[in-house]
Amino acid sequence: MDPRFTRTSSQADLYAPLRPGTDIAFIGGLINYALENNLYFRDYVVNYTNAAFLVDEGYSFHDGLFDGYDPQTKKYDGKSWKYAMGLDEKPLKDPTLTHPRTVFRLLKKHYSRYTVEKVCAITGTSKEVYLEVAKAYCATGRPDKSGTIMYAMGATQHTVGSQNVRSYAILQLLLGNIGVPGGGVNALRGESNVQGSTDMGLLFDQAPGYMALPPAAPEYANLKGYLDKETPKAGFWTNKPKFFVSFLKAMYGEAATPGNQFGYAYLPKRDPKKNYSYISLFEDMYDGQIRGAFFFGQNSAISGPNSNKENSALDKLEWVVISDLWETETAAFWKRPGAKPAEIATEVFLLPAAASFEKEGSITNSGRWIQWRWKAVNPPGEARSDLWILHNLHRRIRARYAASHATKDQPLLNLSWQYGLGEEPDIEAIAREISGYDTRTGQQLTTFLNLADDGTTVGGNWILGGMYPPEGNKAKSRNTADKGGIGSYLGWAFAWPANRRILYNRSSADLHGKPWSNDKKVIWWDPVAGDPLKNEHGKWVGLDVPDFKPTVSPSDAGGSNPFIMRPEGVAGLFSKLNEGPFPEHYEPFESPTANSLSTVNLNPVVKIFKSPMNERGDAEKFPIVVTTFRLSEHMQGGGMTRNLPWLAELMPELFVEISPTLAKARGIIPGQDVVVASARGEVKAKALVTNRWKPLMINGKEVEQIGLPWHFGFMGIATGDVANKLTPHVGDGNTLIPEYKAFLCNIRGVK
Amino acid sequence: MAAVKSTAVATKPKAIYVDTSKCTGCRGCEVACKQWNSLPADPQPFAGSYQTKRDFAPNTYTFVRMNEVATSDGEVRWLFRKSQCMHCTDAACVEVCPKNAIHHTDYGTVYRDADKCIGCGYCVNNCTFGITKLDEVAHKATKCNFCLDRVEAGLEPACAKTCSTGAIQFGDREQMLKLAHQRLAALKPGFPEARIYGEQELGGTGFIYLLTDRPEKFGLPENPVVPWTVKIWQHVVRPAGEVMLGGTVLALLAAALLGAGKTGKVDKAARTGSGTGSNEGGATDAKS
Amino acid sequence: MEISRRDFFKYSGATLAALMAADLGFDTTPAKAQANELKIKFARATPSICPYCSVGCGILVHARDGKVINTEGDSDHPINHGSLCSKGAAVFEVAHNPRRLTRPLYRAPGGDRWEEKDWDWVLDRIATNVKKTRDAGFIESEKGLPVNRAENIACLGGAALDNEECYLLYKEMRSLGIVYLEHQARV
Amino acid sequence: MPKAKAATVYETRPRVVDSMAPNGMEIIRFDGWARAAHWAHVLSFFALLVTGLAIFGPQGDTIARVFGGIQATRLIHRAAAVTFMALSIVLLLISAANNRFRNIFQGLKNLLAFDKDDLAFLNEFPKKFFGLEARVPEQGKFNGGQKINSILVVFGSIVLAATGLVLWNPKAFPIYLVRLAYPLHDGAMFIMFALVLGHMYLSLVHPITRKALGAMWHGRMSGEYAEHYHAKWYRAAVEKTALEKTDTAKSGKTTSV
Repeated sequence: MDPRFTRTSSQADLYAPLRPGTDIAFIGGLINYALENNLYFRDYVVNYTNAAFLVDEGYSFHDGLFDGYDPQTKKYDGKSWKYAMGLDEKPLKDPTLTHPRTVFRLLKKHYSRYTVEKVCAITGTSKEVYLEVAKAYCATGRPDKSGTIMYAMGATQHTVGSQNVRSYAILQLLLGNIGVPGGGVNALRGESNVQGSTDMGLLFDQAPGYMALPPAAPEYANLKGYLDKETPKAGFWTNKPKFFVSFLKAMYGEAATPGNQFGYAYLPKRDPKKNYSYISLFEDMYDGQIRGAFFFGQNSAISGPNSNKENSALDKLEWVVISDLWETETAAFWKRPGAKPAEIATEVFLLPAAASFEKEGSITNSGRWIQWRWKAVNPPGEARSDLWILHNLHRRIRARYAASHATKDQPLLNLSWQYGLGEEPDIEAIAREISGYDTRTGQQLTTFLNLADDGTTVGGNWILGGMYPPEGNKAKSRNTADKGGIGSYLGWAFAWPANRRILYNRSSADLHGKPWSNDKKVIWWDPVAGDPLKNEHGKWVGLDVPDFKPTVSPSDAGGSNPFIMRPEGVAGLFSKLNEGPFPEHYEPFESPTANSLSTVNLNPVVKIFKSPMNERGDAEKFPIVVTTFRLSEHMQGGGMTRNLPWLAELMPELFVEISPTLAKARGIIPGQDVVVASARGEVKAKALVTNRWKPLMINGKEVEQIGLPWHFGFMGIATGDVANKLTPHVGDGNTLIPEYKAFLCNIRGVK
Repeated sequence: MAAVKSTAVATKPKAIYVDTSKCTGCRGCEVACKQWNSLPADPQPFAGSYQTKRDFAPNTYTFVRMNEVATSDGEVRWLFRKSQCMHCTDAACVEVCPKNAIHHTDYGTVYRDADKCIGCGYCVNNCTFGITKLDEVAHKATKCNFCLDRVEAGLEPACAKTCSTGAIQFGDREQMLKLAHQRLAALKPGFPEARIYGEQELGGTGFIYLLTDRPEKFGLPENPVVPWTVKIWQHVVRPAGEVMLGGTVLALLAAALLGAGKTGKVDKAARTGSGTGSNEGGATDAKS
Repeated sequence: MEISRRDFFKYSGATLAALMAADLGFDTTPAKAQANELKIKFARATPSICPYCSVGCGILVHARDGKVINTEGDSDHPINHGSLCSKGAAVFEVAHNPRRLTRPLYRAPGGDRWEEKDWDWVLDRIATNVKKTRDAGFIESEKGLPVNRAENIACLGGAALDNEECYLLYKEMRSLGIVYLEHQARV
Repeated sequence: MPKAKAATVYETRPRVVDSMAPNGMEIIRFDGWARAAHWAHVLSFFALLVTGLAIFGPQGDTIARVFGGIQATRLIHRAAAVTFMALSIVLLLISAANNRFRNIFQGLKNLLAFDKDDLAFLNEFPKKFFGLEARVPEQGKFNGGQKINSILVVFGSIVLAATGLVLWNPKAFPIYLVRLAYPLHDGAMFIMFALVLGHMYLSLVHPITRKALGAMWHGRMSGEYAEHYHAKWYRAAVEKTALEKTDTAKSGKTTSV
């Protein structure tokens, strides 16, 4: 399903067009279809999800809003989004799923509003095609079938992005498609190591391993406060103290002692009231708050939303350091079309970086495989790896503070940096530190389970624990055997956590530990296996590393709780996000129509920036829906592809895909120059008139749609206008990921 | 000149099987071909569609044709076909090449030998599919040579190796045909017009296509033949010309020997004049 | 211009012989294909992973005398079994590309062009700027609680950096107190 | 032999010249322009033929080496083609201007006018050619064989030139025309080649006809040969000269070739 008929769609058995920004309606309809037609996998849903849990009486949903919404703060209090507890302080359950306040009933009631007619009116998909999709996909609810949902930024880059993905999770849980081969909710992420960079916590509120960076708030004043607040009472995350202390030991080494809470105070504490995410960062840069900036291999001038504003923000900087392989638009913002270099006082440093095969190191793909990259040749000229740049920059900055005894400089001076004395840092030492070792013996740990919270272990990133055991860096292993033929390839590289290839694979077996079906087996309970010396009477075995405590039998306590990371051990059909426990369809920030499911048009918790250059377009002036997309021949901001002749010749310049009816209406002929305008900017492109695009009937009105690739910019061989001049500075309710994929524009031919 | 071309009979016939029902037009094959053969890019302006290449060029041996085709029920189908030299058995280029620079290999493919090619362009103008191009600078005809160096080293051709959807496969010819027929049987219900192209055409081509629709929808002629002018040229005009030439020379030799007895003087007896010129020969005559 | 009969025989005989030889198609040169030498025959193949999307396809980089001479898919790799899309197949042009940056560049405030600098100069200058800016905007504590943050420096990137590089970046930037730490995962 | 100053001679009515020829008489067969045209064509034709053969087949490479490589050979082929075509046009114009155009059509008419003598010649001469007895009728200035030869040469040259131009830049012509040009060009080449071989044999080797070579060298043919092999033409020439002798006697000019 895709607003565009893409090259992948050309080989699909079934293609369903939908209006950008209506994924929740589309998937909500499938959820309803699966429930109405009893196609869900009942045993899986009852035992492995919180369907049978009863919800607190306070929960309610009416006309697009859940309970506890405060219009002033635009936030929910979420007080009653929790299970109803019995006298034994345990959640009340009704496995028969008949009680009206079971999660199952509430889910069924919530999505009963997503009838096929209503959904097709919102998404614009034809009923016949929609029913074919519903029938085909919901058929995977049988035990011996599985279906996978693959998605990319088309699902996430919306004001309801997080809930989009949540709706995939709910559908997959109802159909029993989580934890089984050929199942899952799989992101096709766009950068070679975006998974690794996210794992390493390069986000404002993160510490490596998906642990929160403490904010500046009383309850986080000290380490104990942080651990009490952040460590759940049940589930695997109860080990967080071991992971967090080991992280602090990795940060501050010798200077991290039980006495000073392992250097907890040294960690920067962000202002809880402030949001430092991508859009706010550029808003604050535009306001002059940010004086200096680093860009490591990121071309924000092209890939960031509302690029006119973001470029103007760059002008305000005192200094900026860019490390990249090419002179990108971000590096050349001071000479961008229309800029006056003389009036831009920014000091710009452009550092030549090494390419992937000109340096050593590991990267993590979307499947969590950490693979090693060997160095084939030296970088050209004086280019250096980012490792070299970071290492040598740190040593110089630290040298400047060497004489200081000020407390504000202690975080820097106490940072542990044991990567050799030479210019080239010892990358194996870094990998060992990340994976974790025992400070007493210097011995590499074999698993993150051996991490301790008493300062005796170092673990830079607990989820990579066990990647570098004593015998060597498992990221380098290249055994191509695939036991069982489900593509787990346990001997190839290392997957976090603990080399598990399919997460929550315990749910591929039933309550007795027997696979639901032979076709879909991953792990199963073998009562005979196990080491009698350790009085193990049975073990989980199979084609993948069990994502479960190996010796806990199905009948033991918690033996049938596959979702080990969640306190209740079962999956969350009902699960709290900022906009509520169930995904609800809301219209995008700029929409051609009102929300026909409720009177709430825009996601109620979305942050609206009331700052300059953030105008909001309306359907009168901008009647056409537009989505941005990527090409297989170009990559992100285009630096790595628009400078390559072989790729520049395949996609030489910016074009816009429009339907023949729209072309006729605007008098546009194929190949002609056109201007696409939104409330925030204008972009010139070539017209690609194609009948792969058709207007859709939305709530009874015909709406035209167009598509714009966003790789192009004024540098490189293949150049073109920056499509992101059009996109808004508005983001998702939870992650603030910008809404690139659905906004409004108008189009006119250029004579 | 040679009436009979020295065509090596394919002892180890290979083929590349292109399944258009799997190709997603990612054009990895275009780039891999340029990478292996070190061919520079030849940029063309945006031409109103994803397919920026309109035709082959001296440094473009292959490109993916992308045709948007409207179907009867108002939907649209996007047909992709990787196009390149077809490596025909009944190859016009092999027949017309005056320097024997293009010939069949043991694998049944058509190989253009750069050393012997003089860039005369005979193959360029007579190729059944109009694929071969002329590099006027290097005076060489250019076309896909089936990655012969890779194939001989036991490797797959670059395009077959890089194809991520498995649309392009390389192997022994009858194995590839077997795959094609299996796939055709599977596709026939959904695609009535599906067919195999290249099994029989032109005596069988090195590239075998599994087309999901009629050939012209993919930019291929329904039944390709070597141009009749090539046949006339190579199998009528040339042999006849050589025979005539040989005949003339023999006739002159015979006349010289038989006529040796005549004295140099004007033959008084035949006062009525014997004239000159054979039926083909002729005395000098100025253009009037 | 008398040409004796004998001369005539000599000349025409010679041309006849040549014609006859050509006639019968005795192609004197061998027809076997002399494919040129396999260019990667003596090269060292280094396994790497494609720098583009996050599927993580394996690429073999063939190099000889320190220069990349060929890049193609890694047939042993379980994800792509040797195949590569159009971007992966073009990695060779990342190695050989005159547009690659090879020297540190510096643009002075208000300037209209790049100046080439050496590493020592740029790293020193950046370190000076970092210290000046950090010291100017550092917030050591708030309401009596240590916060140790610098809100006037931001760091963006890098989803294309290795894990080890991301780890050093994290340690380096957090130790300076940076909270504006973001990258492509958010966009 | 005194150097004959070219007189304005009506091609079709040759003049008789006093000379020391054996029977004391010669007839002007071809004037200067005609001879110049012929020999120029011989040169460019042979250049075309030989360089063409260099391309024609694998064995041509040895020829190509003589011209400094195949590409030089192809260049020479093109240069010769240009001269060949240019010559034809230029000389056609000049000889036309010389003979005030009237003569051209007359010449062509003679060339193409086939009478019974020509046909008789065509089936008699081959026998004679191979030494058998044959009754060959009286012939005009050009016998049947020569007429056939001329036709084929003219027509062949035109086809070669036209198809050669097409082959020279194929992009400018529709593809089927280009593909047709190949067999035509080769076919015309074969015909012209055979013609030339025969023609050279008769004019250089054949014991009798080689005597007429002089006609294309210095332009004059012995009266005896003309009378014998071109009787009709010979008689016409003699009558014409007799008339002119009486005129010059009156005006006191000596007749000259």
